Amino acid sequence: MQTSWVPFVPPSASTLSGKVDALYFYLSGVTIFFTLLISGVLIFFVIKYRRRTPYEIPRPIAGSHKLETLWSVIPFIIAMSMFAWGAQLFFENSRPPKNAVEIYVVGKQWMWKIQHSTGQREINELHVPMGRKIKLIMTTEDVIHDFFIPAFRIKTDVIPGRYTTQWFEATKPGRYYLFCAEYCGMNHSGMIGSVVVMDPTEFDSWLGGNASQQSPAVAGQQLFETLGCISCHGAKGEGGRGPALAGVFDRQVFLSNGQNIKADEAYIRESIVNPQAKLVSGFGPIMPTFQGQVSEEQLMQILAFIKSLQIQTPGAATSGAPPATASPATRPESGGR
Amino acid sequence: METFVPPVPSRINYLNAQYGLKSWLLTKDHKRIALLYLGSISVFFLIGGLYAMFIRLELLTPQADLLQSTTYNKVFTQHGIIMVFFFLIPSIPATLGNFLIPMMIGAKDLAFPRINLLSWYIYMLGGIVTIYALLAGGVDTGWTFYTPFSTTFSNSYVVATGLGIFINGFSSILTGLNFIVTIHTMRAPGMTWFRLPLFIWSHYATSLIMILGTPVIAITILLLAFERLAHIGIFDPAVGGDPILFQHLFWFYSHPAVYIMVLPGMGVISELIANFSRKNIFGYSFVAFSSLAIAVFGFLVWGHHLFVAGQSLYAGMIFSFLSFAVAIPSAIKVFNWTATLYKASISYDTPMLYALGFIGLFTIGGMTGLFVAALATDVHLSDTYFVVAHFHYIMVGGTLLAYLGGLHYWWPKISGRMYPEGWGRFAALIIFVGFHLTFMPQFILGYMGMPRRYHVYPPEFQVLHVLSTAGASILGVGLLIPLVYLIWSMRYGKIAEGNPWHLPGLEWRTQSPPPTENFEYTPIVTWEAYEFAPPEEMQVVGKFRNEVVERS
Amino acid sequence: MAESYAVEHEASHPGLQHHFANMEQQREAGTLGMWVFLVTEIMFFGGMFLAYTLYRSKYPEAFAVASNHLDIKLGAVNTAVLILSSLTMAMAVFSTQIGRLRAQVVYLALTIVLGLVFLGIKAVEYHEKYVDHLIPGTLIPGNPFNPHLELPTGVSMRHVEMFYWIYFAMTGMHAVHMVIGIGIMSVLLYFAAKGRFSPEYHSPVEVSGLYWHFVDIVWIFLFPLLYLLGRHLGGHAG
Amino acid sequence: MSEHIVSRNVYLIIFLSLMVGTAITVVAAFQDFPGPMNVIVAMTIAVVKATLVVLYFMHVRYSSRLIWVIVASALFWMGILFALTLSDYWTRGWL
Repeated sequence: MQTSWVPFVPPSASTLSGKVDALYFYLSGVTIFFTLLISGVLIFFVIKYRRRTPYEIPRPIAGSHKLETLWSVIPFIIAMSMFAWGAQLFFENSRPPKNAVEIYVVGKQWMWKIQHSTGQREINELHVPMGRKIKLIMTTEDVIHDFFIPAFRIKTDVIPGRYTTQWFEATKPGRYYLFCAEYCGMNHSGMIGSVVVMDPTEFDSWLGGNASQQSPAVAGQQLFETLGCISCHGAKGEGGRGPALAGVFDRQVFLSNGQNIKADEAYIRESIVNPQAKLVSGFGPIMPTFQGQVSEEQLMQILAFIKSLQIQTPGAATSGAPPATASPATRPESGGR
Repeated sequence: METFVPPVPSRINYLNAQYGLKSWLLTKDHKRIALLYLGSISVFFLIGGLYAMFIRLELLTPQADLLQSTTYNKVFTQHGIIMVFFFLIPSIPATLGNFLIPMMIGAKDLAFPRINLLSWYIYMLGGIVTIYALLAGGVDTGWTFYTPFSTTFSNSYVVATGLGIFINGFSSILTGLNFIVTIHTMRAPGMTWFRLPLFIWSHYATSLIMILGTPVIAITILLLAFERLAHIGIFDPAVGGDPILFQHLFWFYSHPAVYIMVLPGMGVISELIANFSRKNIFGYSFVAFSSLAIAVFGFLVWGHHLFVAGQSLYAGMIFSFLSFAVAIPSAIKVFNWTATLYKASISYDTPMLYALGFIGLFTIGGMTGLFVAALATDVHLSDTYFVVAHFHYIMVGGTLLAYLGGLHYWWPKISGRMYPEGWGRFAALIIFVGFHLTFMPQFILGYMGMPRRYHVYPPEFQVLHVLSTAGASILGVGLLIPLVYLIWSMRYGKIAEGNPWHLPGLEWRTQSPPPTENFEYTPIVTWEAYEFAPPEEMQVVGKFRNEVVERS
Repeated sequence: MAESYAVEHEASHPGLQHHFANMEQQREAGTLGMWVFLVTEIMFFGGMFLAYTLYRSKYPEAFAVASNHLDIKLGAVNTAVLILSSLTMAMAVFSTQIGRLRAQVVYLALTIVLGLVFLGIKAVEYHEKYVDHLIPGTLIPGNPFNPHLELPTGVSMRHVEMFYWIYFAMTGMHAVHMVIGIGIMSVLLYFAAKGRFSPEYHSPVEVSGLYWHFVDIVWIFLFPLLYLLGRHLGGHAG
Repeated sequence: MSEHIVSRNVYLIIFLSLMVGTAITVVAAFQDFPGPMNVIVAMTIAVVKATLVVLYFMHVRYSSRLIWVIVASALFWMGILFALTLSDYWTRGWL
């Protein structure tokens, strides 16, 4: 495994890691400064004002509002600088960029199952190209796990029954640790793997080397047919008794309760397992729930298929008006109320 | 200095007023109940310490050689459960608090002596149920009991352990309730709120957390147990439940619980700093109100345990902001303690060494809390050894050191005997060194990415783990020394006078050990907190007896 | 009050405990203690109310269907019974305060009877749920959750089950409090019959009354939340 | 602190108000109000009823300020539990 040239710091291999390190060094500096300051003053006082005669009574000092204000306000300002820095970095990194390559991750006691959008599958290993933005869409079949890559300074819990995401852009080729960081039972400490950062060209040939596998979107299309989704949503997601799905992903949806919501991964997942929760305006509550009837991997395949439908309707994203095939329920983001 | 003759203490005190097992098991005297607690939490501390020893030994090597994974998971879980629920939470309040709150405010007892005894029995019952669960097969969910692992996937004694914690919660609630009512209604004449020792203020704040937080963990554990028993889901996503709701409810109590542990410690430190430097606390009201501020703010920050747990981005930001805000009252305390030492008369007695150690360790523990309150660094640090090191600095470096310091300070009052001073200082030093060596390497491990609750780890982490284990051995030895000499001193220690340190607090103005009703007469307080006077003015027969005579 | 400078122990009243200076201080401590205890009770129920709020907002249809299957008549009658018992409790305290000790005994007995009536009606309701297979999970072995409800499309039986789980958790916990309350009342009744309480010493009656009223208040919230919300969507009801 | 004895008539009036409140809330439950109004109506009535019980049956109206503070703080902490937990759930969808 790679190590860092700075002592006590893990290898730094993503666009984020250097920024987190900078904040870490700032926090460490402040901590060391105050610890030394207080210990120093403490030791100085303890020596200087040691008891000299058994019953001496020093003159009482009541306190000082000036000092109290000073040592409330200064720490507060320092604390706020830390908060702002940390929050800004977190906020920036919590929103995956639109053009990121998507990789599906399913955790399970005690392994990581990973599938690339081309269909390539891996277990406990994640191959990624250097210099490309990668978005992980993650869930688990059983308990809560946590996908932690120290070299990238990222970590997010993987939660049953919903999707969590995180993204990164690797900057240095090499092999790095992948840990499960949320205690998940017996073999928790065995649920480790590695992330292999490769040169983009090398990665593409690695990805092409096993191209025989079915891509998630194609598998999702088959499920879409066998589960009978096509009878209401149409074979190409053009809609019918159910709302149109083509082009719906990542756009605002107008709900029957008068609200708008963005059709992200979480919304699409919820609409499959709990369809009545957020009904699209203009459609009745006629869809059955699929909770417990499709596995997490199948859900991800259906999701991949629905997302792929967006690409098949070119013009929808740029025209600003709803595509002809889309139902009145989908509106461009600017049209939301 | 003029000499004075200390009055001959009455030979009847709370220890020898009655004899026999029954006189202890049915006692309603808060001082005896405090001793019952002292004995039982020490047993639990030893059990928890034993588990810690196994953890550190296993982590000496990167492979699993001493313990297999299932055993290791049980060991760290049980270390956490025993230490948190059965040692740290009751440690200072139920022993020192129980013993001293009535004495410090000039009362004969707590407001509800029977409830006080009941709370000890409930504590024991909870402890026995938990011990049963541990002996029957143990529990492997981590002390946090995260669902759905704890409800559906774990094959261990989750329900029995949960029941133990549930029962134990009531003991905590009753203690808090008793303290609040006592501090409100039982203060001696003249003992106004701003004459109260800071120990009382911090226990008042602690009690608030106990009564407001504990019921929530009780109902949460109950729901969890039912979910596990009857396969119905509040928290299980398989039936539409939400595991994050469990985490919210759990941390609504368990984060403030950290303040249940450390606030009484801060109260002890305020006493030690003031009394061993013979100075009133600098900025008394700021220190007093910062305790209340910590109790209130402590309830607003639990979400910082959920930054990477799938909590909404915006909630994360709110919780991060509030977590930084709670740092301020703690900082105020540290600065005021330090300022108290200015132009003081500082002695180097054992309790003071613990107090000085506390300030240093608490500073590091508190400041490293900022790393995990800041969102971006918390993403990297949460669930790593950094967190482990951080909360051990607060709980061991904070609470345990304060507890030991307080125990030494009030030992003459509790036992009527002095502890051996030389050994005391020696042990304090060993503990301080051992503690740093144990937990400092864990900060580094954490930033390097070592996740917690791993017993098998990549080999490059080994050097730091070996250092940590070495430190733990020193710490372990350091903790055994006081155990030995305190027991020894109960029989062979120098007899303590009523006020061996020559201090103004009410608890020192009666004989050592105190009589059953604490004071011969109800004291009338005419002095401020930490108002130092020549020794003869702070005697057992001080001015208050005369005043009583005058008034009756 | 503590500031009253009462130094000598008043030996006047047999109800005074040794560590209190006087009856006033003892009464104050008792009342305060009960209020602090009620705060813990509020937080205890608070956790369940939170779970209810969350899941109701998540699965409104399922909750409406499930809620409409509860017996609103029994629920309303029980609400009335409990409010009436609160009145008799208040009157018991009142009678003690003004020294009408016979009335005090009668009111306490009435309170107990009304409490029992409440529990009886609750038992009838629970039994109906048992017969209809509406008891969630495997709480009752051999009688799994398997109701014959007509569910609107898309409403998962699992979410209906969750409503019933919350229903049983909340009403069950409330019933446990009722049982404890009746126990306390019985002890009070015993001592009241022996003439222990008087206008000078009525604090136990008063403090127990606080507890009783609190249990009443919990029900005042449970009734609309569990039985009523969703009634206006009556069409879905099975 | 001398205690206040609430008169019997007050108790009766409160009792009758509580019964009327119960009746109204049952009737209101069957009306289809727009939006979330049903919840708001039901909860308002429940809060009013609970307030009456607290103020009169539990004598808080005549109690010391300390009791008021205790009641208020219980509600405040319930508010914290609800507000901060729900702040998570309500903002999950935003990004």
